[in-house]
Amino acid sequence: MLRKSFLAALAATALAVGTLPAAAQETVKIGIITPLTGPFASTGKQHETAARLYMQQHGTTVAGKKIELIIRDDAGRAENTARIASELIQNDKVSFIAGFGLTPLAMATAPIATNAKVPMIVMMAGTSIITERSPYIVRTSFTLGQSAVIIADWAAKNKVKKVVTLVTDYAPGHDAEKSFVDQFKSKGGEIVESIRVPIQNPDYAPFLQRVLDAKPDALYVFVPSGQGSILMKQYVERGLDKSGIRLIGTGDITDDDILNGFGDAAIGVITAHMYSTAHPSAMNKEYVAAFKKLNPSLRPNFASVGAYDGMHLIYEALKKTNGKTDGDALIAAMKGLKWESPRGPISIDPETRDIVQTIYIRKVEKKDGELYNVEFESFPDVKDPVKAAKK
Amino acid sequence: MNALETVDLEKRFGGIVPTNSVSLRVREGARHALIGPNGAGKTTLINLLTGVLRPSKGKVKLGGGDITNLKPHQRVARGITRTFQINQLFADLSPLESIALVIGEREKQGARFWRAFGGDEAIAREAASLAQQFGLADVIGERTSSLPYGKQRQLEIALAIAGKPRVLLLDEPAAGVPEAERHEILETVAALPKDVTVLLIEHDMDIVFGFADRISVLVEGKLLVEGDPKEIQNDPRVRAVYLGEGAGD
Amino acid sequence: MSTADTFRQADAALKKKRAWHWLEYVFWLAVAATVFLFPSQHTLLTQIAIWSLFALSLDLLLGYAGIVSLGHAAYFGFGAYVAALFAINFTGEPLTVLLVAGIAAGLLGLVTSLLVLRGSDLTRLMVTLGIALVMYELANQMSWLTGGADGLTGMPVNPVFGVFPISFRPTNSYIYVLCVLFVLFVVARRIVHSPFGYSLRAIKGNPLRASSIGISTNRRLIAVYALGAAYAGVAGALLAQTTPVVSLTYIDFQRSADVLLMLIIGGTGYLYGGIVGSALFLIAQKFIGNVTPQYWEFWIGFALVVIALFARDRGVFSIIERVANALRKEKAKP
Amino acid sequence: MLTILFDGIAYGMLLFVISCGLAVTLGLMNFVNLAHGAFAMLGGYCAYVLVNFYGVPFFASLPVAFLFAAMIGLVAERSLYVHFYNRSHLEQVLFTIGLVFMTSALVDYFLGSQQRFINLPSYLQGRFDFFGVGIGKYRLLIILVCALIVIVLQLILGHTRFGSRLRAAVDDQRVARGLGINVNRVFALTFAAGCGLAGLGGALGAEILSLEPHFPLKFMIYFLIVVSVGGTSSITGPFLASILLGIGDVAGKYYAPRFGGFVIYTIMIVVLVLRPQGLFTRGTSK
Repeated sequence: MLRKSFLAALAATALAVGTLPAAAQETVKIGIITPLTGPFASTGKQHETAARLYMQQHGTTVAGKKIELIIRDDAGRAENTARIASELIQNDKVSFIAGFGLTPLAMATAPIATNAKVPMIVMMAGTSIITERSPYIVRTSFTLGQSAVIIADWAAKNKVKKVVTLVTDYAPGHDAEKSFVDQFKSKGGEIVESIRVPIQNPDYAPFLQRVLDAKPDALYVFVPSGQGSILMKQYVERGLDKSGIRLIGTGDITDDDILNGFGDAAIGVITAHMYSTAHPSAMNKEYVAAFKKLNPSLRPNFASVGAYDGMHLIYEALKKTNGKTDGDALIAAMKGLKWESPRGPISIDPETRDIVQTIYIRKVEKKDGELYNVEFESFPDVKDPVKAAKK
Repeated sequence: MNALETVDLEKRFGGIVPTNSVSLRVREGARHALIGPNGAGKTTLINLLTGVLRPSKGKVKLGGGDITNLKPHQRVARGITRTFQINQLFADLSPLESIALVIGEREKQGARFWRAFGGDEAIAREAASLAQQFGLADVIGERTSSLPYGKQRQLEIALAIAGKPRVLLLDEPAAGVPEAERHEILETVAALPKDVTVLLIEHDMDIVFGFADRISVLVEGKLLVEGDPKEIQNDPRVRAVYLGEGAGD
Repeated sequence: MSTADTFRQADAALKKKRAWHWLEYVFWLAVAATVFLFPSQHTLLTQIAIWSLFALSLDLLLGYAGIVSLGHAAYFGFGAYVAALFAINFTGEPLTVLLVAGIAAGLLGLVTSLLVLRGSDLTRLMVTLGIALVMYELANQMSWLTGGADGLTGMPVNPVFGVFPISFRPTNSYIYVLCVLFVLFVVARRIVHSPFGYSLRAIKGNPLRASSIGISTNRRLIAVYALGAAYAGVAGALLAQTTPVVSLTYIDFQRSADVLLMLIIGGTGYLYGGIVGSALFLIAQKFIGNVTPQYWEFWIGFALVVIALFARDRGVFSIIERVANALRKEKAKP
Repeated sequence: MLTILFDGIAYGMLLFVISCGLAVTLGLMNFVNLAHGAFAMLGGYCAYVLVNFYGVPFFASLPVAFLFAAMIGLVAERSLYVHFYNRSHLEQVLFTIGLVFMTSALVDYFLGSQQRFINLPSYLQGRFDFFGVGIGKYRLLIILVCALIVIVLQLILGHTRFGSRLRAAVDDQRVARGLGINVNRVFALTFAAGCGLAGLGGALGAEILSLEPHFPLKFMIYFLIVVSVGGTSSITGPFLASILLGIGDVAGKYYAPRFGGFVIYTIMIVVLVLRPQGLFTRGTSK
């Protein structure tokens, strides 16, 4: 058995040496590493569809260079993400690595990007500190702080005095909690209690019971996008919807991808986020239609625009450096870029390489049989508050 | 002085009492046999002597020392060991390895993790001669599980002897051995070193009277009588309770 | 045959058992050759080498002492966290870090062995599972120390002996991990062929007889359990050094299950099972994974059922087992 | 406070219905069936498909879920499990983990990886106040249905010929065979019934325990804890253990959210270490 693989390897090496890429036109490779299996598989599917959609619409050559997309599954496990990233850089010679469905996955890959000087586009993970982990990181998704601060302002302005916060006990959750609490208190609001729920948690009922007993005006919630449905189910089952406690939170809990599974009880939930499938712009309508054509079973959510705009960022950067794939030049080209995204006008903050975008307050409403987050208030050019506060 | 002694030894499992205040005395170098019908409590007694079972009451003494509270492996170190009626061997190891292992443990080299097993020439030499002595020389390297039953019985005894015990409990050494090969086992038993005290647990009368110089009869957990072969053979109580029924076979 | 002949024969048989078989030399030469033959696969090969060491640590327990475990990742993860925290707070010198991680995991093994070694196989499966779950919860709750669900990053890894840099260098990392694997393999091989190693096989073969020839079975099993835990801790430290994050996945049920499956695929009780099993498992996972990422689980499940059904004895990979038996028979013959 | 107790009992009852099959499989056949959760999942998805796609009323889907899971259990037992009865626990673990991986991947392929909910009829949703204690209607249903199942189980075990034969086989297979009891048939029927109960539990639990492809692995630990704490020699052991576990889990999360997980695992280890033999079998080690 060992002898056979020995011979096969020899043949492969000879072949590879024989066909050195002599093609005139150089190829620029983009490696997307995202969870296509495991508990966060829905994020991966959104990334893949959005990236393929962008290339379908904008062609596969930019500034004279042929673009090749390589999509790999890391099953949401950090050691896989790190291994695949170094393999893509080492073997496939990718010029960009992108994706990163969870904070630990981005944190694990940051040192690899720094060492290899390869731009790293974060299309999902929302913890503020990620962009500080490597000068080669640029984020096109969102930060928890952006949504949390806006919903805190809105709550303070709309007669919400006492709030209980309930977040999942991991980095994005801590960010969402801290930004909301600081902002809400600065506007005179009172935080009755801050509950943290373990990430490995099959049942929210006992925690919601605790909220019911605390009797706040509103319950502020952050849970990973996949968990929104079971939380909503048990929110209703606990009778919190009839108890006059309003449910507010970041857009993660009413994720467009699974909103329809919530049932009518979700109507009226107020959240703040940077993208809704029902965003009224013409560009978004066209985007949603094209997305549905490519993958009818999926409804584009905020993860999809993270990937779509990430691809746009890569194309624009290549245009500015007319095809040169030097890491530092690309990052410099990306800083300060402004463009119209399906979610609305967005730009890359030159100092923090993080995304600056409009955050919308939206309410869950039923439109021709389906539930949507209908936007009714917008706050343009919102920067990441956590980093802004540090300055 | 007695090589092995029990003082009012008792074992109670709820209502039943398989060992009922047994005071057994086995002299140095004796060829002592313990006989009794099935269910008389022989096996329980052996387990009490080897420490597998803890007694409800009474003491076990080895060479005068009290070993009642010692664990099985500690008692082996003090010099008491046993063979098993049903073979309890190391299937994957070869006879050579099994014997060398026992000698290694005896010489307190069992826990060494760096030296090579069998590297110590003295041990290898002793193991080889023991194998020779128990007629296992021709199968010395075979896996124990592949040995014929007779050879396995020989190995059973060889392992016990390899520990250089002061007291050896022989549990029906010829059990299951076909008629043709029985004489080999009996020769081995007879050839056991003189300085080893042997307590033979057996119900086959030919073997008992051919071997033992003292006999104790155990009935329903109690020692009925103890004496030399002649006394036992003619004792009416033994004849009635035990020999009487089995006189024919 | 005279006693002298028997002794010569016996001595030769014992020596032959210990000696390195030519097939083993070929095996390790082939392993060394992979450094040059598959330059593009070094990150995957590094992972295979680390899983091999981890599976080897379980083989010491399962293959040689018959101790079943469904939570061996507890020591792997503990070793990784200790390595990371030690490197961050004291020194990134890789070999010291490995040593500290090994000792820490070994101590944890020593302590938990008292819980594990009571009761039958079934109880041991459940207790080891329980221990791994408690360690997982500990790592998750103490996020101030272990980084919790986000993982622990920023572990410094100095060049080996100050000259041979390994961080972010897949080739050097692979050579480093291979050397550690080889050294620990040779040590394990020596221990397995020592009186202590044989007493383990005796205990596994027949615990009743083992105690009745003077072996204190509990002390020996505790010792090998601690040794296995230490080896697993070193494997965990190696993964921490070659991957920029130590996360909860180092200690979750998936890892304990995978290492058990790898070992059983490779076959237990001849030390090479762990290496062969992890290579087959990870290479299959990579290629099947690229073809149908979602349904990799189905094929590994199917492979397990087939192996469990058809590999008659001890569910080992029957082809490998037959090779191993041939290997053993050839040595055992005088 | 009483609500927590109420929720705990409902959760415990649900765990019991699912894991009592595992307790019998372990006790009767000394078989480590880690794939027990897969039968619960299959029952759950069967009810989900029936109610959400074919509009079958919720209550009608429960017996079908039971039969569906029981049928699959029977087929699996006769074709695959039967080869493993006298194999080592390790091989049984290997085989059943393989089954879990296969079923998870199949369900993921056909029914997607998101979490699924069964559309409950409106009168089962929401809660009402009962002397100030918030009672969830659905949880009340669970308690009633599970209580019914427990009673029926006791009756079958206690007062029917099949029950006595089953208990005899559990006590000692060899003696049972000696008495002319067709132990294999008792095995097959009991295994199937165990899987059916798990399927029913899976369908009932879709509301509380998340119904998704990784269900078997995620909840396997809970089922094993119930069996290890409750023992396999009778029905009352697992029943008390699951109630204890249910309340312990819910209360643990309510009062000490940060240490919920610890409570259960430590109970398991402590019980296993103190009574490794006693719990699994009545004193005699099988």
